[in-house]
Amino acid sequence: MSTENQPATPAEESPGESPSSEPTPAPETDRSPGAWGQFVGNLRNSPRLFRDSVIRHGRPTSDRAASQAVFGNFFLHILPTRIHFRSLKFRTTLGLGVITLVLFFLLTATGIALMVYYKPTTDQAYDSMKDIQYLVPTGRYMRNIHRWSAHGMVACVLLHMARAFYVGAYKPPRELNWVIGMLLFVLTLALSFTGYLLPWDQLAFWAVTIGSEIAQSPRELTDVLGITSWFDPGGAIKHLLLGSNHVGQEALSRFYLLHVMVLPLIMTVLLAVHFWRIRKDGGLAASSRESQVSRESSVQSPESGLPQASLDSSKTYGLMAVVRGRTPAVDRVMADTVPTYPHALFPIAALSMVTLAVVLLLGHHYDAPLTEMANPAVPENPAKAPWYFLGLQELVSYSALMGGVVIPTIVVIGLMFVPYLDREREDVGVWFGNRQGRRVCVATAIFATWCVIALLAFTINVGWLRDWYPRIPQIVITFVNPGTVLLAVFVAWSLGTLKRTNSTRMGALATFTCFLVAFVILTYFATVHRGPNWQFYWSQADWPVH
Amino acid sequence: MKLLLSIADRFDRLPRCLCLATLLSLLPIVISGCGESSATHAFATATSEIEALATEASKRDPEQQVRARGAKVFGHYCAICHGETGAGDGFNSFSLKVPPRNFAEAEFWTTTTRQRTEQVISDGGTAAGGSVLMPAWKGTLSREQIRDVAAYLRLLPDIHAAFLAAEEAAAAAEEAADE
Amino acid sequence: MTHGNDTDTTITSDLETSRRFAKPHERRDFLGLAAIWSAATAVLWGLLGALRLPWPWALPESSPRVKLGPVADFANITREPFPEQRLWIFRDAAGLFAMSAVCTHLGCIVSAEDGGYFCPCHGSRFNAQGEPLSGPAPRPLKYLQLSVSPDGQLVVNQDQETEADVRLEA
Amino acid sequence: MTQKRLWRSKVVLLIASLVVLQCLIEAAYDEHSTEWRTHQEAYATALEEQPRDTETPGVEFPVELRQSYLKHLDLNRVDRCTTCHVGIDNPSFKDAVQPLTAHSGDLLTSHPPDRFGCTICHEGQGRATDKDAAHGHVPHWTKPLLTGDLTQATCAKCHRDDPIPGAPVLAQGRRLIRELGCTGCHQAGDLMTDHPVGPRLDAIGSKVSRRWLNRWLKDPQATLPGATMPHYGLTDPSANALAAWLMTFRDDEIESHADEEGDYDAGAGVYREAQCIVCHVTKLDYADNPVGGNIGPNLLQLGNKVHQSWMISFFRDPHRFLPHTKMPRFHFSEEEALDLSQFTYEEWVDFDILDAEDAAPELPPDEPEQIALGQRLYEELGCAGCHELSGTKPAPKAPDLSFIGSAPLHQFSFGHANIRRSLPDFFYTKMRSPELLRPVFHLPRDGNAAEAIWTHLRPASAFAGAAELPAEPGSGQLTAILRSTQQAGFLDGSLSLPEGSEAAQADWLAAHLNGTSAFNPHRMPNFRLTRDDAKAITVALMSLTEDTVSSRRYEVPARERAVFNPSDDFGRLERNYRCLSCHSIRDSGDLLASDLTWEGSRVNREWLYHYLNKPYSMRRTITLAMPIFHFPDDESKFMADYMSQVFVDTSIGADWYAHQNEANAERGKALFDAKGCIACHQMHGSGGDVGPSLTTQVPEFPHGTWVGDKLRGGWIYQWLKDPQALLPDTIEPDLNLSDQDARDLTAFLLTLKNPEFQKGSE
Repeated sequence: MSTENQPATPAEESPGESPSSEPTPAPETDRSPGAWGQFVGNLRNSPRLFRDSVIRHGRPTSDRAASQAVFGNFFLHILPTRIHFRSLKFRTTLGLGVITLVLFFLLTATGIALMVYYKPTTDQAYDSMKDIQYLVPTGRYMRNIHRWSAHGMVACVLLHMARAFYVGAYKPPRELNWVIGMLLFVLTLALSFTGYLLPWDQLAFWAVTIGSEIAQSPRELTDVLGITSWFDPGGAIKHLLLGSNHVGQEALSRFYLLHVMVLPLIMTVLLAVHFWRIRKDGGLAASSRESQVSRESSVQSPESGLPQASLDSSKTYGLMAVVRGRTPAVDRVMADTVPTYPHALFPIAALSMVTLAVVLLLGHHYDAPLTEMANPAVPENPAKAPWYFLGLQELVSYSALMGGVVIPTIVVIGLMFVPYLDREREDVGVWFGNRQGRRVCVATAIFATWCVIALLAFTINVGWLRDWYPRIPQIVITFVNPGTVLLAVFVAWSLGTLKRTNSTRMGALATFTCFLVAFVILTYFATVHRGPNWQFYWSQADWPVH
Repeated sequence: MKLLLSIADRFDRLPRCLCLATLLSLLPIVISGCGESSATHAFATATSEIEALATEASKRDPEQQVRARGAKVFGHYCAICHGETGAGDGFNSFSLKVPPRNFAEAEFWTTTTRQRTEQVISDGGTAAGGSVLMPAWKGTLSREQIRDVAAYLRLLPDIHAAFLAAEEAAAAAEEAADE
Repeated sequence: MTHGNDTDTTITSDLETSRRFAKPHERRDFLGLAAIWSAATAVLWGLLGALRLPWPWALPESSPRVKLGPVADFANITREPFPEQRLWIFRDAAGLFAMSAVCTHLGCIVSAEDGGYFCPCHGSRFNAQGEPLSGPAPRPLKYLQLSVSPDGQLVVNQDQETEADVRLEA
Repeated sequence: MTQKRLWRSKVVLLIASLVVLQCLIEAAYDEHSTEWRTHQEAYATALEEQPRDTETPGVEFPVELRQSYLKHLDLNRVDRCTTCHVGIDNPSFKDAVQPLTAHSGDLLTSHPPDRFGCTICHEGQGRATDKDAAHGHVPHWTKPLLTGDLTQATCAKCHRDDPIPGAPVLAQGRRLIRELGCTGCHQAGDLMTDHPVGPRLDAIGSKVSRRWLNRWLKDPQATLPGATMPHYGLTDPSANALAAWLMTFRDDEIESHADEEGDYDAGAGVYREAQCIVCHVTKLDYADNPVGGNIGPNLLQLGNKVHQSWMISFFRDPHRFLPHTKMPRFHFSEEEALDLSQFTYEEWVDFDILDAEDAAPELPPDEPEQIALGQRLYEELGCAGCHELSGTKPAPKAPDLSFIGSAPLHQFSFGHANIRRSLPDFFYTKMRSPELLRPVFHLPRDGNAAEAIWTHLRPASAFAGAAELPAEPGSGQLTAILRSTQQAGFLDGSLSLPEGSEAAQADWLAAHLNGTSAFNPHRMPNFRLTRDDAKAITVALMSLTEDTVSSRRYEVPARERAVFNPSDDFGRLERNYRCLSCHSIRDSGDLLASDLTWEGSRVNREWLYHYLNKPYSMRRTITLAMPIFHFPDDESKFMADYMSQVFVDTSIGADWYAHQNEANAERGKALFDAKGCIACHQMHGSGGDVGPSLTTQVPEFPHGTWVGDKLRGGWIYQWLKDPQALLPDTIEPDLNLSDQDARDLTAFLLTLKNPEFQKGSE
């Protein structure tokens, strides 16, 4: 489009509607000839001219203009110009992805703010936390927001993952994005774990001490094999983390580096890829037929930034004459799409604002915890990790190696591989696929719940191997403990479902449901029912008072 | 949500939007209400016996502190002649040619001034035409001590009265016991 | 309200025909405006608030108001140096006053020498009253405000400059 | 459809952003209406209202966050207390309300806040800027604010002296910790005592009566008012068992004196000579107040306690039985000791108690297992911490108190005490009523309830003196447990298990065990301390911390103390006659009698020699005096010489010896009258009785006893110049005499010599 009528378009299209709508400069210049007058006129209009130079057009009124707006705007480029109804339905996404992203931005912002005052040395870290709370304007809020957003982000990532799984969004062509998602999930946990140490208070110190011991737990195995002396992955990892045998200045420096630099960088890159792939894989998971089409099309025209929803049509013509390759056609499918602006942008904005509001309210009314200054001589009891690790901590209390290293690895890798094991294309984009899927999920949920509770009850009341055979070698417990048993049972159940329903999709559903249920119950159990010395208590009221 | 929508449908007039804004601005305050309970804890307000015990000395009001300090000095230096309650009946009073001043009688205090009292204490009886038997204490006592004692002396009538009352009560109890 | 029909007709005509591509209702979208602007203000507010972060309520250093000791101790001095506070306390007939030892050129510490002051950094010279004699120093050495604290101590306020002729009678 | 969704999102966006705005506004408001601003504004207005004298120019008072920044000093702290407590250095705010109140006392002049800050003495959270957090009354702050006397605990961070001037409560606490024998069981840094505080028990069997011992072990304070021995809450069976074992320690030498008879009246004479009443409570006055000293134990009811035979041997040589006693070794002859014992035995006996004991049924003979239990009790209770008894193990180690003041709170079990979870509160409660702090028994949800109760009971059984509980409760466990606990005296015999399930019964039993304080597995006994003593000890314990001040530069070293314990003959005599039980020499000893440090400069050797042989009182109204030791002549000669040569300070009265010829006795006499010395000192039969008489008359004393005969001129001069310098808190007024006056008065006093002995002294 030519430059002189570019700014004119909004004026013509919507005299009344652009935020400020005076007569356009064009007629003005006609009226007052002479460079001087023009200069004066421009000077007078310079604010509006500047605005136009920024926004490049007023508020579009036609879908075409709207699409053009999105298309022409670099920042909105991440979204397609037109977007499918289904994607806008709240229940399709629950807005989890967006919320997570917003939280990530919040964390970055507040994190930078905190870095202004935080001093990553063992003798100053704690004091600087206190100063941030008492001496720094908005410091308290920054810290609280940072803490609550971190918790929120972990939660949202989990839910986002669950949603993506249950609507089958991991299916081709989105396998890779699912894998990236898993990586992001792990990264999120890593970030919150590294951040946990920085306040240098008792909670942090002992949680991280435990964490590093878990990292060392492969020795359980190597010791038994007697090869620790020359092959010691556990020790290596621990030393990599702590830079010494104990949590100290070295550990603090390394965690700081990881938390503020390395991990965020990786995360940003992966996030970019994540979003790019969403576009390239044809937006949100849609019904199988569409996504098949989108598959082919995206192969043919990799860089076409258009909703794949309409590419099955043969009738084509160039919209906005700048797009190569296939373009949207006028037909039923096309009809199901609406311009991204405003139909997608407003919900996104609203969602972000709601997130912001919630976090702000939390940060305003609940201070982030800060316990006594770290004291290596006095262990915290109970030393509980942040809530999302408590499930693991429960498993760890049975066997450090299995609970802390092996099982988590198996779970993560297993989930990563799901898309390559289950390639059925039916019912993509539908929650739980179909009625059978729903039934499987419910059945699995019940079964898993029963298993976990039964196992916990058993271990609490009857005990485990060592209680019966005190002299039993550790190696046995390492391989036979509630954690591993649970894992085995779940694997068995999933395979069983796979066989019974003769559908990989069902098997996958079962697996994931098991994982989810176990995670939730274990987390709850460890949070509420574990007290000092990791003893079982019905409630915190029963804890021995000190 | 329904309600909000119904409002939203007829949203064209801005005043409405303002009303809603104010209406919403109350929301956080409501929430803040629940926030407090967790923020405050009994711990912060509870004071313990030991703390009360430890601070009671410092909490005492100035008048009482003066009185306490004065009583200490009086008991140590003066009571031996002037008597524990200032009635001029200390055990040494009986061997003195000029009996020591009886501070217990209230009318005496109407006849004298505070700084005269202080003068007598610091420069001795002769300073105010009194007996030589009252020594000068300014070499022994600090100005504050002298001021405290002077202040304390003025309380003696009441203290003595209280003492007598206690005596009588005790005596009465004695008799009651005997019968 | 007219539509830009004149620009490439094919599309618009097509678009016109399709019901789904009807223009949004012809009314001024105040709700949208209110939402956008309130959101914008909220974010702006937040940013403005956060901007105060780099200026803490108190700087990590001792207060500029320093107690130099009981006033009585300064009864008979002529010039008393306070290297830690980088200043001198003087007493003349009128009373006490304080002069900063920080060179007014670029903040080096001047040293007292034969009846005047000399800054080693760029060679500024000041006379006994602290007025510049030679060198790049733009203005006389600073005279700092003196006061007496309630408990009878001499207090110098290193942030508070006073006239050269102000004296503290004490 | 889409439009509706669009509207919805717009509305949500609007609402959300308004909420955000609201939050931000609130936040901004909160940050700018902090409590310290209001305090400082109040202070500023108060300053305005104050009448300001004109010549000092008004100093502006900026409202700002104030701090004493001490990181550059190696105190490594930042205290923002002065942000609210702006008035601490402003004397005119002495009576203002907190937080504007001026700091009490003049400590701030010696400890300026901009050099030391506040938290170094008061603890609390210096960096915090709101009240509760700053005072440390929030979770996760281990050192809450110390106020009032508690603050004295922190003096010991830097001040190594003991007692620390200006910290009387701390000093009292430290003294109590030593005297109560806490260090018998606890390690306590520099508070350790060199010998146990209790008497040696080796001949206890031949010393005390069995019934008295039973009563005593059951409740010492009730048996003997003012007893130091704490209350162990022993039940009757355990007290009896312990007594049974102790009675087995006998001594034949003592037994040999059994059924000897002395002369009561002669004994009374010896009693008067020995001035027992100086150290012991020996009678009650009309108001039943004890009369006598508090150095030795209360002697009333002594006859009910000890056997006469033991007294005889004891009077001959107390140190044989009680190596650390303050009681001197008198030179009692055989029959003197016998008579004194007779007197003692008949004088201080409570016949009601005797009758009661006779009326009571005969004690059953002690069974061997009783004796065994007694020994077990003796060891478990840690009696060895305070008593020496040959052939017994040392007391079991109690928690180390050396750094108890900085121990983390969760190490302390608050048990049943419903008190604030803080260190001072714990210590105070531990001092006042330790049984409250006994651990609460939690009945485990899983496993065998009876077993659990049993394992919990076993340690406690020793202290409650359960005659050996069966090792296993056996069948019908709960019933068995109940029965044995009732035997042990934890629970009263009337109780019986309720009907119902095993679990219900277990709960019932556990509840009752928790309910009774007799059931206390702690060794810590109850010292029955007053509130103030408990407070003092609390402060002392709080002061036992690891060094929190990083630099030695703030340390105030302890004053040098010369402990007087020479190995020469005088030292031997001192240890024999225990002079330091009443007198003090340098920094050791008691101030009951005169300070001997400069005795040589004070009195004439001649007078001293005679006084040792025949002590007398210098005041009409007081009959008390030094006991008559019947020193051998060589000993009294030696002591007189030693003191007049060693206990000398040439500086005392040097001025006098230089100028004594200028002195004028007549002027002295005039001064004596003018200054009204007569008000307190006797002279020639007239005058007061506050100070010592100047013309004491002692029949058949072989030497002059007047002031001139006794005192040395230098001393008198020095004394007149500044009495308090020589004897702190003497009530002799300092008359600010000029040198000349002092000389004249001295000269006059030296003329006061007993004329009868003038020739003798020349």
